[in-house]
Amino acid sequence: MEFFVSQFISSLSITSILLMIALGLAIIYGTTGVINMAHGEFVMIGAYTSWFLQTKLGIGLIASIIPIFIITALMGFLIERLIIRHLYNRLLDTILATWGIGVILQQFIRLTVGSELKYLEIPSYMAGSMSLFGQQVSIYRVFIFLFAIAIFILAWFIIFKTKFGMKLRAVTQNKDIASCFGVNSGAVYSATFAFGTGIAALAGAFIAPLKSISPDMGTNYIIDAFMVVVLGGVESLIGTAASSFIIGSTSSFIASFSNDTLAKALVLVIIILILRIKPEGLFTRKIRS
Amino acid sequence: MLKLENVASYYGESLAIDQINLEVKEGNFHGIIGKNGMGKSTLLKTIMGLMDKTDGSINLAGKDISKLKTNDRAIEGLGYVPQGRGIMPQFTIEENMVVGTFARQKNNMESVNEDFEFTLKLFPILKKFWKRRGGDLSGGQQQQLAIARALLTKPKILILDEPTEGIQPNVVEEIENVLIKLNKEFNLTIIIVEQNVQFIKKAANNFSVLERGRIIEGGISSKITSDLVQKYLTI
Amino acid sequence: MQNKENNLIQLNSVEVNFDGFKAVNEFNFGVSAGELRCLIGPNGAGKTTVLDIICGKTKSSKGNIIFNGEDITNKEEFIISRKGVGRKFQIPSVFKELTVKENLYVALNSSLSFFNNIIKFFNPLDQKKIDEIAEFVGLKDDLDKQAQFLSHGQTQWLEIALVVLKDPSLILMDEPTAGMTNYETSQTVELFNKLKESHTLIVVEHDMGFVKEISDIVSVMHEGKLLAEGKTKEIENNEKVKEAYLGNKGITNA
Amino acid sequence: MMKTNIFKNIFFLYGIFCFLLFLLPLLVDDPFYLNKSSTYICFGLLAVSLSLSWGYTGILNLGNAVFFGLGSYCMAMSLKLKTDAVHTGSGGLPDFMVWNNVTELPWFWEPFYSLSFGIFAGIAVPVILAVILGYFIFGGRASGVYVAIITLAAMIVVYLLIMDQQAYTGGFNGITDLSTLKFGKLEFDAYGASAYNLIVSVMTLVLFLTLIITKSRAGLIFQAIRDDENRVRFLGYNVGVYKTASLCISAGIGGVAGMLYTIVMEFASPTFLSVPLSLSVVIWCAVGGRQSIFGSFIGALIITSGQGLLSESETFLHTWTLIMGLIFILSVLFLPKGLAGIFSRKKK
Repeated sequence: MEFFVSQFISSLSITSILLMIALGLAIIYGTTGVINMAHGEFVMIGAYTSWFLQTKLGIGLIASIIPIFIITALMGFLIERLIIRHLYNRLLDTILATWGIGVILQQFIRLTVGSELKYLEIPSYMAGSMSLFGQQVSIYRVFIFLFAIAIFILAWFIIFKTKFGMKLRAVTQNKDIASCFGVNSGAVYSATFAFGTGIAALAGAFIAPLKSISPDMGTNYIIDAFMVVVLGGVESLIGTAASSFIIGSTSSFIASFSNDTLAKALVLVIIILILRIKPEGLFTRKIRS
Repeated sequence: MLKLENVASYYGESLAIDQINLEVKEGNFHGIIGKNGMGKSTLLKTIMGLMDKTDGSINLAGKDISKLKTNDRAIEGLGYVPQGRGIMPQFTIEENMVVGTFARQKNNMESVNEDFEFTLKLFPILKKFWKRRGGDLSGGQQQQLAIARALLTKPKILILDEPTEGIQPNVVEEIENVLIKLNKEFNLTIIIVEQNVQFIKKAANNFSVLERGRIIEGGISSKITSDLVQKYLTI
Repeated sequence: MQNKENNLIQLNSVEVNFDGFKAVNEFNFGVSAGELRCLIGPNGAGKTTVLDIICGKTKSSKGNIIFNGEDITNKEEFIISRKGVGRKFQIPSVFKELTVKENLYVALNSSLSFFNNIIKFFNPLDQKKIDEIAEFVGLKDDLDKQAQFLSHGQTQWLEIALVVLKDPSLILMDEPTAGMTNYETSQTVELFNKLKESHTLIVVEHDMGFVKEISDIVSVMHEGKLLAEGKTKEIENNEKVKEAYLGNKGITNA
Repeated sequence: MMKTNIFKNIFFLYGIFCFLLFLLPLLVDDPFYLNKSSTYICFGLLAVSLSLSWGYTGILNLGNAVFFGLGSYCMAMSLKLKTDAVHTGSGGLPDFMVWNNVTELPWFWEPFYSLSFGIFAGIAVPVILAVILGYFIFGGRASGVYVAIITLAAMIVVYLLIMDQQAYTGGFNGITDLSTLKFGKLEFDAYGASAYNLIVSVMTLVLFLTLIITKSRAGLIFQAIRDDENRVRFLGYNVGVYKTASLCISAGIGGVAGMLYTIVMEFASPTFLSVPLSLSVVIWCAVGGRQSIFGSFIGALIITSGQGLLSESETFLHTWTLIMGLIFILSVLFLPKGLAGIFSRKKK
């Protein structure tokens, strides 16, 4: 019994991190079809912004949530306006263009902040651990889990319960028809891209204390995020949450009897196999071609 | 109400329609007829601003809209019913109709509920399947939903692209009567592309015939005679 | 309807189901060798879907397709193509960045396997065949031009040339005259009448004038089913066809 | 490919280019610079391998560096087993195995005692991986996006396995302290002209072979598949086989480039099949012009030599990479044919 509880908790913790990282990507990919290879770099930007605000301006992690989101969202908005906008009819090229953006963001950080590792301590009031179902669990990881759920619900609420969300879903289904009914598809695309990058930055800010911060930390997040989105299918946020859980628990299960690296490798292999049979992901209905 | 002066438009580089001069006065019912592939839909897409490139001027209720983007043109007062109906498959009937309200102008927002009731009276079937997804509706139901949605933008002119195409005859009858009622009783200006020449002859005030991207014939609807049909439509 | 046995291509109660929507429904359709059959009907009647299931682009959910006495239902496209079925698409599909000559050479090349194509190069003897087919479709002086710079009509003919070069016994054409000028359409009529001598053709078309010029028998589709079939003349005055498709509901006597 | 005069002068152009590269050792005798130039040529070959699969056949293989890395590891394993006793600890075991208390040489290391097997494996292993990848991607007819994602994921799986199996692969710090390559009496000192000439001659051979492939009928069919895969399918070609074949040839070239790279760098490490390298290769091809083998080769030379020259100062290096990122984006947006596109022979 002991094993299952700790197993379940660790898989929830990995799931919440995966969900936070993948959510921004799923929203952008689901609505605009753009494959944002710079998504990892936006996670990195979030981490560095949080580090900057904390060490240079002494703003705490929680207090810096809004500024991190706004700064990165603005950056995402600019990049969409300048570059991505020209590529909506050449989606395969968005992979290349966004990867190029990733390179630029990395080098920009290396030139300004430098390449040596940075560390973000967990805020003191969350540093300890608490008992949960008889297991000692770090408070911070519980906080991340709750925060991930909060972001997910926020994103879900915006998309499914607001007028903007409805416009966004209308544009996703049929861009031309949506514009025939007064929806400025261009603005919706820009807002979606900014929203997605903002969430990626928040993920970065909250994951940073668990690991070190370096200019190229984004690279290993991009593949995880992609696997979650691709496996989950793009039609629904629920699909993204479900596939985060599947990948989260599988990798934590494999890791329990081997190690993280092998776990990651095996999970990737499983996903490649699944995609061979069901390319459109697990949670999408077969739609008329 | 709607005036086009030597309008031409292009798919990429290739010219699709050329030298189009057309006027639809307020309260008029104007039919566009012609064989398939002659540019009828292209003309409506040009008015909506969905073409790659367009020349000439398009004027709606005295305002030049040719420079505006599609979404701003819709807000100026264009109610569009596209070919193939363009229903949002994952949205329910209710959500599809709410999409129609996005283009309403600020000043007539209060009459939204009133318009909802009005359109649901016109098309009672929509009320019956209120929560059903657009993708699961039959052709006829989708068509009625598409018209209801366009009406909800409180348009200055209703633009319909082959609304009776591929729909069973009884529903066609209903749609035609609704359009005539909207035009005659509510003075709604309508421009419609239609294969069914009989309906145009009965309902429209005037018409234009499109051939290879140009208006080659037109006038009041009584001018539609069998030899005109023979010459341009069947061959 | 002729007896089914000696038809080159025979579809028996075929159905294509897209997630509930039946694009083609209980469809029986047969064309005998050497015939040019036109398939007409309103938009969304399922005409293109019929071509798609014959050439293997779309999978049919029910019924079977017999070609030359062999069951080709749901086989892979390249297998069906090798059995002698050529397909021309509604939106012309040619190799944009290759020259017209290179386009033709990809189609002319008879050996299909990779291993003997890796060691083979351009064979000057084939130049004659390329000039011949280029002449046949009026692209004689465009051989060195990249396909993307051809006019719309020329691109349609290039694609027709690609299909014909494979010398298939059955050619499926999807609205070949769409977007063509009057002159180009009349050229295409001439081209089709030449093709009729040695190939069986199924042509999906809207332009009734063009249908009259080239067709022996016409089949009319409506909402995935076969509505009527017969000589062009008969079809013109068939009441059901008029109502569903020609839409002038006896306007002639108004 | 059709016109005989162009045919001749493309070969002629390649011939001059290779000849010029041979002259370099005469002009430059600084061993460090010679070694560096060899590495740039290896990268050039790596770009050629991606140009063939992506530029010519339309397969956006984001994990192209995996073939390069596998080639380099095979060579490194052979050269490791050639090192004299001092390095290999008791009974000829590689040092990192001894530290990871491995008792006897694993079975898959055995054949690498023979250098010729090492070279054969350096090509065969990448090609076998390409066949497996081909079955997965082209069998299921995955779209362009999935091909890109799956090839990237496949490379990362191999990368992670190498990192994880430290006892057999040397893990994070790879396989180091290799003996110099010896063929009978010939010895190829990594910093001498001998290794450089070996690299350039192999490069010349591979470059001409690839050029011939692109001029063959199969080469033409590759380009047809890039332009309109469906049309090729309806002309009776088994597109899956052709795409897998293109990937296999590209894998072979990548493997050769990896082997040469290990000879020159004198070690093999997981960074040879990592995401940053794979990304750089995509940038070299995009900037150089992926649809031309020559363009991709030159793109790789310019960018890597630029990085090499500026590597002394941190800021120059990062600015250079930043500029390369910018040029990459501009070429994706406005210049899909890259530099080579500007003066390509095909006119309106």
